[in-house]
Amino acid sequence: MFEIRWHGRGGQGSFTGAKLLGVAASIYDQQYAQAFPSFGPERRGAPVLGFNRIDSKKITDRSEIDTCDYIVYLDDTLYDDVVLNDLKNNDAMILINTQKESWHDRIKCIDATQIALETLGLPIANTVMLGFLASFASNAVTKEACIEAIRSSMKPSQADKNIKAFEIAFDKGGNL
Amino acid sequence: MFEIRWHGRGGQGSFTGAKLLGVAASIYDQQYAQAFPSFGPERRGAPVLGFNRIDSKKITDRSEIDTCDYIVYLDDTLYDDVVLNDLKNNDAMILINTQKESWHDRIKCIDATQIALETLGLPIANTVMLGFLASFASNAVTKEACIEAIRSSMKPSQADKNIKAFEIAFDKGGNL
Amino acid sequence: MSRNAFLNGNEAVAYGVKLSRPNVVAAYPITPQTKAVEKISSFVQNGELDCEYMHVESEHSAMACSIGASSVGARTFTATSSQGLLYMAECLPYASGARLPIVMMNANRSLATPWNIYGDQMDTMFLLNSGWVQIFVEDAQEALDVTIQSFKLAEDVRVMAPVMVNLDGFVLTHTYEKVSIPSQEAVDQYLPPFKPSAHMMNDEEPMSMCITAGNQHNMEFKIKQHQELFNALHVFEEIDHSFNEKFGRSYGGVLEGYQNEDADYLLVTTGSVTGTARVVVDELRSKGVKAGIIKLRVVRPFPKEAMVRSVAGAKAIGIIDKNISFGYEGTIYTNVNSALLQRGLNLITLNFIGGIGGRDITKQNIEEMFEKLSTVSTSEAVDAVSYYNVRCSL
Amino acid sequence: MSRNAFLNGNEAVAYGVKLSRPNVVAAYPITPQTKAVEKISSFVQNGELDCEYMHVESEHSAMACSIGASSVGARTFTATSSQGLLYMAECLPYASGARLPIVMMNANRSLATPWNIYGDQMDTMFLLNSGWVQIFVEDAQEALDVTIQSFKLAEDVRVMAPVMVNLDGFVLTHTYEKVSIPSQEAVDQYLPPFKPSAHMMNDEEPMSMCITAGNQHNMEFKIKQHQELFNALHVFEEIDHSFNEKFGRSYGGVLEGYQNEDADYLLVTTGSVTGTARVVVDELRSKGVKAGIIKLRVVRPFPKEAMVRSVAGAKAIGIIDKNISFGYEGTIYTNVNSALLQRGLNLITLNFIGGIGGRDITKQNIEEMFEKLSTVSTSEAVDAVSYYNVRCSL
Amino acid sequence: MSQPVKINARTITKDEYFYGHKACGGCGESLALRLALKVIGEDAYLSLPAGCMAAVSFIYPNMAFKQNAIITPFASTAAVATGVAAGLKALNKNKLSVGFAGDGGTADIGIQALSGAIDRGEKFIYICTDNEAYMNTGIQKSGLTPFGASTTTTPAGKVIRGNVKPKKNMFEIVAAHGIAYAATASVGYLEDFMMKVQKAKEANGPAYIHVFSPCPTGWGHESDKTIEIAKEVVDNGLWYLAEFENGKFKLNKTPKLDSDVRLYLNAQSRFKHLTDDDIREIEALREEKWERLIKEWS
Amino acid sequence: MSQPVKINARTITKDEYFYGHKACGGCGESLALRLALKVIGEDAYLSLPAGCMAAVSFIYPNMAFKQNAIITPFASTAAVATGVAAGLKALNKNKLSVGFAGDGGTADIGIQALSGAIDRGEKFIYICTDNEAYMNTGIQKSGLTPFGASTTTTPAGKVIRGNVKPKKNMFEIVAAHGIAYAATASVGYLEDFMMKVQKAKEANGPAYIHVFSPCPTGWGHESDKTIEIAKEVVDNGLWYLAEFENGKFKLNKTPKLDSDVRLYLNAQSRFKHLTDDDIREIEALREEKWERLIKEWS
Amino acid sequence: MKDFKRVPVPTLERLDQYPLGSSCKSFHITDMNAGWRVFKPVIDKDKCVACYRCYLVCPDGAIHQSEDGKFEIDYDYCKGCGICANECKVKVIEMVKEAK
Amino acid sequence: MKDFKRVPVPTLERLDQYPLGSSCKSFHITDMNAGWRVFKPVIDKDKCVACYRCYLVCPDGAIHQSEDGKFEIDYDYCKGCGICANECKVKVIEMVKEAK
Ligand SMILES: Cc1ncc(C[n+]2csc(CCOP(=O)(O)OP(=O)(O)O)c2C)c(N)n1
Ligand SMILES: Cc1ncc(C[n+]2csc(CCOP(=O)(O)OP(=O)(O)O)c2C)c(N)n1
Ligand code: SF4
Ligand code: SF4
Ligand code: SF4
Ligand code: SF4
Ligand code: SF4
Ligand code: SF4
Ligand SMILES: [Mg+2]
Ligand SMILES: [Mg+2]
Repeated sequence: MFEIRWHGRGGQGSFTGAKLLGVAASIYDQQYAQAFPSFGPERRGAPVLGFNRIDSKKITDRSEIDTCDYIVYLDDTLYDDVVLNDLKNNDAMILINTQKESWHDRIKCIDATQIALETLGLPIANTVMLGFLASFASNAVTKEACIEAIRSSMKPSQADKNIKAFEIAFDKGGNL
Repeated sequence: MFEIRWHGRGGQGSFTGAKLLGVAASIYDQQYAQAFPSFGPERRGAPVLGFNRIDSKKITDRSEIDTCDYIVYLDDTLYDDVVLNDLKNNDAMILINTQKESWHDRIKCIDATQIALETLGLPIANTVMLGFLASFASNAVTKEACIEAIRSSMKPSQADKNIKAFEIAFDKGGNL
Repeated sequence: MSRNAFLNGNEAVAYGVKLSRPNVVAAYPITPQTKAVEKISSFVQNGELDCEYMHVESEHSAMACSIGASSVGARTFTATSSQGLLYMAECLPYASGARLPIVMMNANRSLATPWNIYGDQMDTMFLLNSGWVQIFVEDAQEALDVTIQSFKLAEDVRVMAPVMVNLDGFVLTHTYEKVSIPSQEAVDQYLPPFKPSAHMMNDEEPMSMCITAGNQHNMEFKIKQHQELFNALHVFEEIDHSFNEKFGRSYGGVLEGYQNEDADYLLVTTGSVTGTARVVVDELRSKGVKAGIIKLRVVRPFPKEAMVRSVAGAKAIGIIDKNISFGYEGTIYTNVNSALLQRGLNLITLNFIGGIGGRDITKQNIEEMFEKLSTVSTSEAVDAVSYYNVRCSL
Repeated sequence: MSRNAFLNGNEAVAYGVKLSRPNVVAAYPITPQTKAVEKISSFVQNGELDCEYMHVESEHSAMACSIGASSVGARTFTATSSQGLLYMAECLPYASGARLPIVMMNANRSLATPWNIYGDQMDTMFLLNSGWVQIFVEDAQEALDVTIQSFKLAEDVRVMAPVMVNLDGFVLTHTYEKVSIPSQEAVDQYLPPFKPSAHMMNDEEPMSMCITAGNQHNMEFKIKQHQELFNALHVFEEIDHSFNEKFGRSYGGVLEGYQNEDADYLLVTTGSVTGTARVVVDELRSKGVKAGIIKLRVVRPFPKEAMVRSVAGAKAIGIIDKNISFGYEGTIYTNVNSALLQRGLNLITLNFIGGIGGRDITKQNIEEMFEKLSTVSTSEAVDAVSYYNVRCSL
Repeated sequence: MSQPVKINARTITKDEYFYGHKACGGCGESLALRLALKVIGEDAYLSLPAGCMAAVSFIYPNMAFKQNAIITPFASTAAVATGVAAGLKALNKNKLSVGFAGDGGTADIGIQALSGAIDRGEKFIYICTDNEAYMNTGIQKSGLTPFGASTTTTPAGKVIRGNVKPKKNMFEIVAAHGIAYAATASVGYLEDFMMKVQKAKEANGPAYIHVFSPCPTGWGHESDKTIEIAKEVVDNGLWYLAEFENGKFKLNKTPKLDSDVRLYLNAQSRFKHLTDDDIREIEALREEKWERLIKEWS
Repeated sequence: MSQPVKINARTITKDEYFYGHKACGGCGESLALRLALKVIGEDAYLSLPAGCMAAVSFIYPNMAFKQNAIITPFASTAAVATGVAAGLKALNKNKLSVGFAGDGGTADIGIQALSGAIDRGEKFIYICTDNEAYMNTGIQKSGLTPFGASTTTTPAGKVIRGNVKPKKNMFEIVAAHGIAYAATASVGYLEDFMMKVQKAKEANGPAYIHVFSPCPTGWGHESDKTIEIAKEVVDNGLWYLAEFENGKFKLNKTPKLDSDVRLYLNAQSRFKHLTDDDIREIEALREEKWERLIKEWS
Repeated sequence: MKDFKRVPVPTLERLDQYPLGSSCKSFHITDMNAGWRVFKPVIDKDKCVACYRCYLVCPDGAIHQSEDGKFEIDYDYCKGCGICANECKVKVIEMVKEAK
Repeated sequence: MKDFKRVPVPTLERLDQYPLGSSCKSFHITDMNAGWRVFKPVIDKDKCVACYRCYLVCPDGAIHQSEDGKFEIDYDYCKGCGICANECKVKVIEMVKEAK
């Protein structure tokens, strides 16, 4: 079972990232997945969370996710070093959208906003971060499934651009 | 325990009669009494019932009253011979406001409307029937208590007339 | 000095309210509660009671106005019944969560559909989870006394919870009997003006009320409310004592046992049917049958310990329910059974459902119940739930 | 042909509704139900579902409109949650007394005050006396399937009662998972259009509905409703079978036992917590602990016989309540205890209260519950009610 | 709109659709219902909330309506009626849904459902039978109880003498919703009332009629004076006959504003405590109202 | 009424009474609240129903109001507010009770309590912050959602494209109650709004203000355009500034009725699906409305 | 013309004889209201001018026109309110005291 | 002028430390909103003409006039909506991208 947490800000599409991952794993990889948001009274701009569980067996666990295999940040201003404690094991890692270089061996960095701006023309980095994640989490989800998930969730013109963004990030991750 | 039923028509004041009797027995005779109406969706003009229980001991029974010591009719058009079956014992009796003569040994008749018109100027016969009842039911309530009850429940001018009406009927009953 | 008057249950409550000097009354008319609010408004229009009487446009607003008034520390009363009680349902846990000491009279009446204005207890039983203290009274005197006591109970710092006083529709609300009305001075001594609690809105330290508590905090708020509601049990016992000292009337606290000490067969009753059952128990006792009654006065908080203690010696208990939880059984039956199971009491309990939609429960019915209890104690092959005074074959 | 989709519980219900082809949908938005009605309205605005969608101004009207629509024989759906459910409370026994086969989704959510939008089951438990069939589902697939089944159940001539489908707020309503969506053809075969019942208003023989039945008749109407509601138990079992035959999914009827056959320690669960408990039971079983689950699917009518049968062999049972009846205990606990007492089952039962106001119930919590059950079976000195995942000392 | 047939006692159906009910003798509401139903016809589906008319007409096993009819929750006349309409529409039945409610059920507890139903814009008719108090429960003040009237919750007491609030203006509130058709009426002018019901039937959307309906029991007048009183109140201008159509108001009848309101008030015991000052206030309110009405609506 | 002080940014108190709330950046409602409270003052008792403003301001343990404040049941703003007023009065406290509710909480589920409260006639202020949908629950259609707008329950679908119903006329509905003071306002004209709040404060009975309050999240406009949009909607006549005082209506501002409504509509994604026909319909509705307003109110 | 027949009170000996739900056939009239009257209206048919007024104004619909054009009262349902008598312009309806 | 002090989050170790009822002191501000911003407004104080406009229009009340008459932003509570910058007639407020 893989457990993943997404950090973003209301309006940034982090939960869409989690949903795409869920679609990829469950519908196109024929596995099982959950995707669920955190939800609070704070409004657009406030920090929000999204979660995934992925497994080859049916998932019935409905409790909250504490420790994770992957933690994804769509916005580096949200990051705080204490989350390193939330990682499950030695393979687990944190993926951050930032212009900075990694400052910890469990942290992988990518300037996803830049990639998004270049490929989509918008600073919406969720598909980029999905690509980056997929490059590491190959046991959890396949690249192909992610691409199918993106394709099935958007208008074709949008999908093409997002798949491109996804692939750039996927390759970046593979080369780290 | 005395159990009494009043028959009238919505608007004729039969339940006021029952209340006066209750006040008399419980407040002025220092006994215990209940007075309760029947209540239905039918409107003014429709037949209604009122009930009394009177006892020297505290009354806790809350069930309906089936058989009675006295049954009082404020309007003879409501009377039907089957109610003879609702009388408790040989002392029990039915008191009817009517111009007719009694047609049964358990039935006592009085032209209460006539008395009311003469004394009150109105065809409201409840205090008359109370007087008639009190003349028979001396074990249940005293004449004095009834008079006090009437006095305490009305404006003095009204009370005087009603007491007069009461007394005429009380005397009529005593002379039967 | 107290004085006697011939009052029905509605009027008795109205006198209890008047003597308690509420600051605000907000109520909406509904049969069979109307005479209570009519009497109160006549007190107000006659200048005998100095309070804000709000002619609201619905029961939801009756309770919402009560919440508003109580939240600034005003002593607040309202009254309703049946459809009205359910129409304000949303506001009931609202008020109890806010710990507002509102007192409400409920005239127990059947729920539509079919429509019916007569008394049964389905309305109140619908609301057992509302966080309100729920008290049932047996006669007009108890209605008056408990109304006064309810303000004291609701406003006690250990309780600080809304209280519902339940009167059986018609059988209590419309039946006149002799009632002793205490003097205003005595009640003023017994129930001084309410000193608003610090959690209410006030000028000195402004408060935010009926706030949000997310999943980080909510559970603790609710457990606190739950645990403190239990205080109503012993505070009500205290109040029963202090009221008795002052006014010379005691009702036995959260429940009253009648001939229960040595009873083999016990009936658990709520409200007015208790009185009828007393008559039957007296008769049975005179015939040597060891029958008794547990009159359950407080249904929430549920007096589990007192109940278990009072019935422990019996051979069989019958629970009279003037309600049905559709698709299960009478609600008080369920509640009592749970208490017994938890204490490992191996008692036989039977559910006697009657009085639905105003159907009479006769003395003969109650005799039959005791009869059934005495047979079941030797045979187990009976149906747990039975109905009384049904007019057709089932 | 069915197809897989990644849906949350709200959307799953919306698909279930669409496939059931209701004639009228009347609903009012409230978190966490909104996505269900939004999805349904998008089906309507896109022409994918041909029905009258009523934008009502409140939940009381949502249910009143549903009553109106259903009373002329229209297949009718509505959805609500929490405050909304209580705001329509008056209309619930109204509809059930009228025997209207309305289907309603309820997103289980905490009740104010304090306000809280997260899931617990206090809202539904408030309404156990409403005469509605109350079903809890565990995941999005079950939510979709039970929505379709609910129309079949509600409209069955033996039942003819409104049905409430309960989904834990957020945990089910907002969690996406893989769901198989049946084809419209298959559902059309399984659930043909509703043939209005003769007791509804119609052109051939005009009817008067929601009438008055005085104290002469009312009790019999209510007993009839009560007795016939019990039919929902076996009809739901039938439906579970026929659905399984058609769609290949069964959920076990009124309750599902999981590892319960030989279990020493059983947990009674409702809704989503069942899934988490399954994980724990699997673990415990792998360690040799005989743990099991009774997933209570239908809470009204209460499956007394099935419950008693399923737990009879256990040493101790724990009942998880995501609700508190303030001043007593968890409501399901009360209900289960009553069943056990009536059957003379001398079992130890404990009440595990958790998940209030959206508080997580963790796997460790559930382990602790089983742990507690295994100790209590040898010792009686425990408190019957305990709370899980509380963030302060009590 | 089709060419209007003159509607009167001779042209309406001879069939009765409301019979054997248990209303008080001389009940104005029951007369309004009886005649409205004759205009509306046998096919309509009726919704009535709790209130006198429902209470006296659905007493199992004695059903007084010929049409399909349903009692609604007290707050829900318009919601149930539009639910019925939606159901009928969805089932492709071209029938009319009609709600009848009292003043309390309309102006107080039912106003939200009514407002929502009008706002949804689907066709139905709503008729408010206004007897100026909660009669079914025993004459309590409603939002439509007029200034001065004594009711059981606004008795003529020692410090407050009767109801101190004026009547809520339901007709204009409804009109402000931009309703397709609205009208006021009185059982004192029955042909006018029936004509308005006919217009409501033909309206292209929600329609509302507010009909003044004396209640001998609640108002304390002789049961044979119902019509007289309902006519007098229009003639003296304490009530008015008006319509709202195509977004415009229209007055149907000009009263005698100098007439003595005592003729009306003294016939009813609910006004018997009024002082000369109170009566002057009532006359002042009348004057104020008509000044505005005449200016704005004629 | 006392001599009105000119109310503007310089004369209002510098104290903040609404701070640290969790509304979206650029939220029009929160601006309306903030400024209204500065006029109303520190002493008032506030009642807010469920809705964005309550949701973002009472999140334990973070309380954003300085005043006494209570969240009310969603349907109950005016009932709780008048209950508060009655309680304060009974306790001899001379304080002001003020209700704030959204469009949904006012025109839909709260209209009954509001109607009842106005009818009771006791002094309190009610401010409706109108963002034209149920925002707190995620942008569902309310009775005040304008024609054409796409919401989550009236999405721009294939057969029904957005909301097909016009906006309910709350201002006139409230005025028809004969309220002491009512006004419309917009956060595009803040001084006007504050002046009206001051008038409401001085009114001799219930007062109602309906303030147009853009919602960047729900309307899909940039968060910095809130005021611009709220000004444009007044300037182009799709919304209006008016008052109802002493029983009379008064227009405060005449719009440019020939202006292009696209400037307003195109700034918001909720209107992006509108066709030219839709826009013509919106313009036609504007024309129709103003014809009446100018005729009747000026 | 009253197109209904009074029907007998239903037999209710078993639960299944009770209605399903809270429903009943419409116009299911089992009852009379005759007993409500204290006075009863009597039309002097000879003087009646058949103006329809009494028929129109009766809240109980208890007056109908018979074959011969004259107006008749259904005393099973007339409550004796007196409106017809009061409204008859030619004053040919008299209210007479009921007697048993 | 903001006359409040941010208060610490209350200690909640025992049930009796929780509020009675669903109440809390008003203006009990425990939180900041700084983290919500993506852009932050920066006032060029030298060019500011102290017109009060930005202060008036800020939905968060995050702008106040300081002693020297100039306008200042409380960045603990500014959400970066940009209204102030958009409404400043002399355009002296600039929105600058936040950086961690
Ligand atoms: C929710 C609810 N509250 C109160 C009642 C009680 N009730 C029934 S009818 C009625 C009065 C009806 O008054 P109105 O609408 O004016 O009709 P009328 O009886 O005068 O014809 C009341 C208060 C109820 N049935 N339901
Ligand atoms: C009885 C009830 N029904 C539904 C809700 C859910 N609800 C809470 S706020 C809200 C929408 C509020 O909309 P509006 O009044 O316009 O205020 P806004 O959020 O737009 O400021 C809804 C539907 C509720 N809290 N209570
Ligand atoms: S009380 Fe009035 S409205 Fe009700 S039935 Fe009698 S006369 Fe008609
Ligand atoms: S959603 Fe709209 S109304 Fe709600 S806080 Fe955000 S901007 Fe304000
Ligand atoms: S007396 Fe009344 S009920 Fe009888 S016929 Fe005349 S109008 Fe009708
Ligand atoms: S009102 Fe008189 S004249 Fe006219 S039909 Fe009736 S009885 Fe004849
Ligand atoms: S950016 Fe927005 S929140 Fe920040 S100071 Fe400017 S107006 Fe206020
Ligand atoms: S709006 Fe601009 S000029 Fe005016 S005070 Fe603010 S920064 Fe200064
Ligand atoms: Mg009325
Ligand atoms: Mg809104």
